[in-house]
Amino acid sequence: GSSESGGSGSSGSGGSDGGLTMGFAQVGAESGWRTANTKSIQDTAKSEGVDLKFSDAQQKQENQIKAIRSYIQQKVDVIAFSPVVETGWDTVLLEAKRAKIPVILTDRSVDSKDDSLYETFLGSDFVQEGEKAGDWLVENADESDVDGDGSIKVVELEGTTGAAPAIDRKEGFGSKIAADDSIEVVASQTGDFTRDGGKKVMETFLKSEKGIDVVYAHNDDMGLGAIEAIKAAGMKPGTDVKIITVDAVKDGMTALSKGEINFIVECNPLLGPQLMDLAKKVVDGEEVPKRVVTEETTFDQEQAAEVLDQRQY
Amino acid sequence: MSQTQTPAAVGSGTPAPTREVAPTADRPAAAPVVEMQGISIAFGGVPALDDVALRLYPGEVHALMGENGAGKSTLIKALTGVYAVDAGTIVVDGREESFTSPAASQAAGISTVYQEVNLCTNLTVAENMLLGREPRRLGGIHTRAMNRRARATLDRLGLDIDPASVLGRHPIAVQQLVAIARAVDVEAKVLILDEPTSSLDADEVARLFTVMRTLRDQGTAIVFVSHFLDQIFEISDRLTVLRNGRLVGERMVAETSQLELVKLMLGRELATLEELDREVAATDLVDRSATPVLKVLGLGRKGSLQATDLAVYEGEVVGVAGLLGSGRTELARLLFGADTADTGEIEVHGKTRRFRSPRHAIDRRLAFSSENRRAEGVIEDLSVADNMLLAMQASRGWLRPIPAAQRHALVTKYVEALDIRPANPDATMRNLSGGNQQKVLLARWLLTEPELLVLDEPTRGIDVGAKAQIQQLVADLARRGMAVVFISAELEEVLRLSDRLVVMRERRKIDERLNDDVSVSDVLELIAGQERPTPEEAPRG
Amino acid sequence: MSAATTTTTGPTAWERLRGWSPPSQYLPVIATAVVFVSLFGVGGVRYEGFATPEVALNLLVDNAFLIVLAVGMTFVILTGGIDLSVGSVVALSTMIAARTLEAGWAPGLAVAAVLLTGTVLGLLMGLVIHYFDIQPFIATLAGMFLARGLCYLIGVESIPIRDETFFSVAAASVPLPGGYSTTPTALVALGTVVVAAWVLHRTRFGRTVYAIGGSQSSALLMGLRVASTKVGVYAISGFCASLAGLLFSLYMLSGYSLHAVGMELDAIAAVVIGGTLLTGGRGLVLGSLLGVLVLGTIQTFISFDGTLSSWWTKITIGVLLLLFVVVQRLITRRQP
Amino acid sequence: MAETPARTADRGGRLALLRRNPLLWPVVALVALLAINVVANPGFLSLRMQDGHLYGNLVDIARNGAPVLLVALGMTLVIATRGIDLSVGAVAAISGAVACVYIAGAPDGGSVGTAIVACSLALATCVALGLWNGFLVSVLGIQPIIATLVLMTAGRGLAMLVTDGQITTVNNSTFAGLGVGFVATLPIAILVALGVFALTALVVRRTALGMLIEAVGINPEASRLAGVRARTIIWTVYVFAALCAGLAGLMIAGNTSAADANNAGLWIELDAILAVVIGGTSLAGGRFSLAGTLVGALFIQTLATTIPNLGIPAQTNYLFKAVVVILVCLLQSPRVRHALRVRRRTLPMTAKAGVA
Ligand SMILES: Nc1ncnc2c1ncn2[C@@H]1O[C@H](COP(=O)(O)OP(=O)(O)OP(=O)(O)O)[C@@H](O)[C@H]1O
Ligand SMILES: Nc1ncnc2c1ncn2[C@@H]1O[C@H](COP(=O)(O)OP(=O)(O)OP(=O)(O)O)[C@@H](O)[C@H]1O
Ligand SMILES: [Mg+2]
Ligand SMILES: [Mg+2]
Repeated sequence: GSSESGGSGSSGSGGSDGGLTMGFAQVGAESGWRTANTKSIQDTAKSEGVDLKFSDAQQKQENQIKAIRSYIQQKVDVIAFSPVVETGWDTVLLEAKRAKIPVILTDRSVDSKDDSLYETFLGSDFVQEGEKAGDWLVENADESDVDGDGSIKVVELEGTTGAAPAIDRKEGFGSKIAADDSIEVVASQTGDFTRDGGKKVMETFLKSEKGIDVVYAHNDDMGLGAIEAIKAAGMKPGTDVKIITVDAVKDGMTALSKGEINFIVECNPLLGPQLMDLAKKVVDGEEVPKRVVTEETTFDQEQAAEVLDQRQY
Repeated sequence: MSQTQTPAAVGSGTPAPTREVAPTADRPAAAPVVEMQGISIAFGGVPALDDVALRLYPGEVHALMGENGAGKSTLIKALTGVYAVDAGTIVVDGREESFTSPAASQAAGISTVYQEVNLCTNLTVAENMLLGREPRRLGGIHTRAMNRRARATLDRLGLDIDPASVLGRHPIAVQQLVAIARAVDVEAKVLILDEPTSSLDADEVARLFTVMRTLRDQGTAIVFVSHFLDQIFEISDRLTVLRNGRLVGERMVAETSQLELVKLMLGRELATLEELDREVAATDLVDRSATPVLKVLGLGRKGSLQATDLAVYEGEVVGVAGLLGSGRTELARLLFGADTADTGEIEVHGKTRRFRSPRHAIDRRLAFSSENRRAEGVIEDLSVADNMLLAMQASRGWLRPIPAAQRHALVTKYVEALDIRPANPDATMRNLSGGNQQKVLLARWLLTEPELLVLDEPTRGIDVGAKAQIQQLVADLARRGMAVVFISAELEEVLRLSDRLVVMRERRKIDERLNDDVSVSDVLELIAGQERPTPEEAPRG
Repeated sequence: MSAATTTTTGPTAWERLRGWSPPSQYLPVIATAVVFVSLFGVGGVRYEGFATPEVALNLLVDNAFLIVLAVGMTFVILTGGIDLSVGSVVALSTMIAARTLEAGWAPGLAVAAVLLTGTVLGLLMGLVIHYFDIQPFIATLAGMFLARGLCYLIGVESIPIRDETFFSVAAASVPLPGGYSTTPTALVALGTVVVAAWVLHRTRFGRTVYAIGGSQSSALLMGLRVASTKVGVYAISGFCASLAGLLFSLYMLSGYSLHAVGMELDAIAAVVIGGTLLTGGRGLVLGSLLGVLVLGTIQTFISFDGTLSSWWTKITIGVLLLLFVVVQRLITRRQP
Repeated sequence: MAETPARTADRGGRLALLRRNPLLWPVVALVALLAINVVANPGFLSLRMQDGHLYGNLVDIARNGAPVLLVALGMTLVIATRGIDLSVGAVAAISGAVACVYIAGAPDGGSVGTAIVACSLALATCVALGLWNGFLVSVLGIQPIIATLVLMTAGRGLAMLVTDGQITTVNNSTFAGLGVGFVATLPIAILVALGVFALTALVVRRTALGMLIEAVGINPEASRLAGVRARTIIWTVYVFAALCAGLAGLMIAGNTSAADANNAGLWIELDAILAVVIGGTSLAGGRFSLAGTLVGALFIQTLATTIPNLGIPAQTNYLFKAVVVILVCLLQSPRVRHALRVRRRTLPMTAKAGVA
């Protein structure tokens, strides 16, 4: 039910040089992934002649709401944002709808009963990412049992407590490994998506759990932290302990190609081109699918070595 | 005046025999309104009060006497619930009380002005006077009524202060008067004034006494603490003397001589005082043809001091007299670089200097002891030794700490020389009585071996014995060649000590003369002659 | 002739105006107001549609919770204390509101539960601070951890608020003359400011707050009710934090344990920008209101500009905060 | 094991002295925390040697606590002058960012020389930042919380500006050594932190600096009038705090061989302030205790280690922290101590009364 809202009514202050004005409310700049995402959007906007109003919410939902309300007042043509959390967007999206400004969600979705509040959601499928990680582990179960005791003990480094990617990646991963009785998550704790957090949590895991076979980290940064902890404990990451992560940022890919990580599920931050494309369609009143999943792949160690040079972020 | 009771035995530690009669003949038999018995308080094991008694009768002014640190303020705080007593009973109006807070004692009709002015400088004068009992209207404070009431009380004390002005903008003396006004404003059974006159001038003291007399005649019991013996004898009916935290005696004022009282307080003959009386300022010894230690030309600062000239010579004591707010403090601060001057020049030993901060002045061997001991003098949480050595250490620089042995020697020397009590260099400065704090501060400056010492009210709030010691010290220092600028509200003291006299009024110097037999009334005439600015009053060279 | 009369009357009026100087305690607030207005003016010149009543009204709407928070913080800071727990209490309030509403409580009951929790938390901190002589910074830091911990106990995921009443209040708009409109939350915030100003200036409690800030020992010796007042301001701050939490719930329509992280710093900054001294005893709630509006204007500024990289946002806020504090400091420096 | 009465009496006196020692409760709390850990995990205190390196929980606590200790050292002196420095976390981030960006851009990114230049550059930047804070506080007279709030806000932005928003990874073993390296069986981080601690203690207590700092903290105006260079001293402590924070930032960056502008040293200022307060230094300024800060920092880190070690769910760690912090502070509160002492003193007091 998105057909009418993108009509010509909203393009009043539209592009002077043919381009359109987009308000984008970013979550923040909390990780390498996020900055790559920001850069992609800004660069694409520039090259496509889109007048981009960008704001950084510093991980605070209220800042995002303020920014969106300000975009509504500025009468931009389209609003895009990556919600900090899933809930609590109904009123502000309703305001946007009343002002006839179409909204595109990127990267993360909102939890609203009324899906007419936004035009489309462009982003990765976090559950699927978790599933890909789980699938790989189930497939490679035999090699992953590094201590050969027949059971595969997994420790999980979770993302920020309550964040959608953390919840979904855990869920997806859990659903897949349930298929194999020998795989068991023996400990799981939040590392806040940071290297330091990953390292500290891994240090305690290494002390409190015996015979860890696999680390599953919700992002590369925590995985890289875990590598440091494993090295500090005198073990060899990727060999003595298998490591699976999500994201595929450059540092992660480098570690993967060096054999310190075993498998990475990609989560593509370069949403700029797809976003601008969608935005133009939406403003022109074209029909767009309600859900656009980012094209993403997975990497094992050989694949990483091949693509490493082309990785920009 | 016929008296009905016998004075307590001199020197004995026992309190006077109990009696049921009020002190003055024209107000017969009445029960005491306050009766404290066997009061003991110790701070960290050190007794400050030991078995002390105090009785107050309605309609008397009762002086509480004693040297610095004798325990006067502590006794008062025990009565008003600031300190809990370790032993003893307090009976107010026939009921035994144990106040747990000043609020409780206030509710019981005891109104107090504590020694250190305890008001809120961020609030207005009227608010300070009426905090906690503001007039209200429609459930809210009625500001206009509050200002009116404050104005009325201030008028009673003869004070011309805007009740709506912020207290902090007034000098400390005005603040003290406001504190008194606050205490007087309530119709209290007992009014306690702990050194209320220490920063007041004669005029203000007179007005305060008028109010005290009125209140006394209305039946209020008044406790009065002061180190000015004249004031004690002028206003009080009866007195209680403390020494070293013990009760020495309870006397009728009319039956006690000054000398006797001093003996009671000190527990010894007052040799020093008498000696000092013989001390005549050695005016002739000062060589005024030499280069002055310090010379200022046209020193001034907008809003606080008009351009002033002054020269101080080696071995000379220059006394500065003037009314409250006449600019004496401002002059001292400008001399020392505590404030920066807008105009004028400073020469030290004939060389032009600029003092942009006190440190520059200290480098040129100047020293300045501020009148505001608490805010600008003591470092409360540091030890006596650290406080004493602070200026010396600061001028040596942090990299050269004073060696422990030297430290010890210096501190011991000054603790002894100035008779600082407790004689413990490690005692925390906060716990010293006001007078002893002042002595530590003096020691701080003497340790820097200054050539010019600027003393702003160095004897404020100090007992007779200590005051004599300090005066003696100033005289000695001058004799040994130190130049001293001596500021005091007490004219006699200024006249006694100074070789030369500077008189200030309305923030400028109005007179300067050699002190050869200048009398108090001469000076009073000079500083009080505001009403008739006739030509003959113009400043003279 | 007429020219002569104008010249004689003119200067006197001008002179009176020039000679008039506001009471010193209002100077910082006036400075804040001046900066606020000039910020707004600069925005109006630079960006189209900036200096409009809508944007100004929006400032109130977008910052209603922060205004209430800053009001509570003003009480605490006026006594010379500080309350670091308010951000966490806001988060806790959203969690309690969301969870109780989810569990089917009546909205009134949920509101009461939120306000009670906040006030009691504040009260507890006040008691600890006063009776155990623990420094406010530390006691409220512990309070901050405690409230955050309670949030996690309630739930780690964000909980949507779908209650009809909340929803309709959140979406409601109050018409104003001239065709403008605002929200109930903004009115609640303004109401809080008015009530707080009245309490601070027209009640004994309020004057005691100032007295304690001026000198606690003096207030004690003057026989004022220091204990109850000191505990009271933390209870008030707790109450305001939970009220702000409710406004925040209405703004976000969700409860989340990571809401309002660091919001206490925003509140403190607003209070200080409003001219209240952190050492206590001086300041006005009106200043805090203006302080919040200044912070809000800065944000609006940045989103109207819309070209700043994410790090420039932080730097800009820092620089503006700095400019602000320095300018205000210079304006008020001449005062004693 | 019979003891002579004299010796027992002597011991009693020493006990009383101990009881009055301000370090008593922090140390007791630290020991208690360690004891709890031992109960939960009997091997907690064990140390082992591997490849000439010392490993074990205690070593980890000290190593992970090193940045907090460093920051807290600087914070102690700032707090002693009545100030507070909220910007240390941001300064740590900037320091790490500057070092990592320099190393990443250097032609020979792995060499010792590069690491040294990078660290010097980072520390020089921190000195500049400290000068800035000190300028705001001591010259412009802006309240410390606000003055440092400016850099706290802008600092992370600056760090991101330096790293261009990326997490900058480096590959330099010398640099990483600051965080993870070992010298003479002990982690370098511990040695550096203890070294700074010892040096600070020496400079502060063997010269007059400590006393002057306290004087300025207790009564700035009186100190100024006594000729103390109050402004210079205040300025210096902010520079020192920034320098310590910078060193901590280098450690944090070395620990993961990466500069994370957003998360490095996040909320470390709060931990540092807690450490200072637990160590018995009053936030009101004045007297300070560096040894207390050391104990406080170790306590904070042990607490952080204890929570996962006890298997307490991560959700409740804030609650745990709140309760422990309040408990420790209560034990230290003069009021509570007084109450405890009064109860103990009742007996001798009545005895004295009986004699009198
Ligand atoms: N809070 C305190 N802690 C420890 N010792 C104290 C405290 N207050 C007072 N003392 C000590 O108790 C003694 C009595 O002090 P008090 O202030 O009562 O003297 P005073 O007679 O009022 O002297 P002054 O004339 O100088 O004001 C002094 O030795 C002082 O050092
Ligand atoms: N009655 C008053 N009302 C308001 N301000 C006053 C009053 N008297 C003095 N002042 C202020 O006092 C300052 C000058 O007084 P200063 O302290 O130099 O006088 P002083 O002669 O040293 O008096 P003191 O006896 O207090 O030492 C001026 O700045 C003036 O504003
Ligand atoms: Mg006294
Ligand atoms: Mg004076």
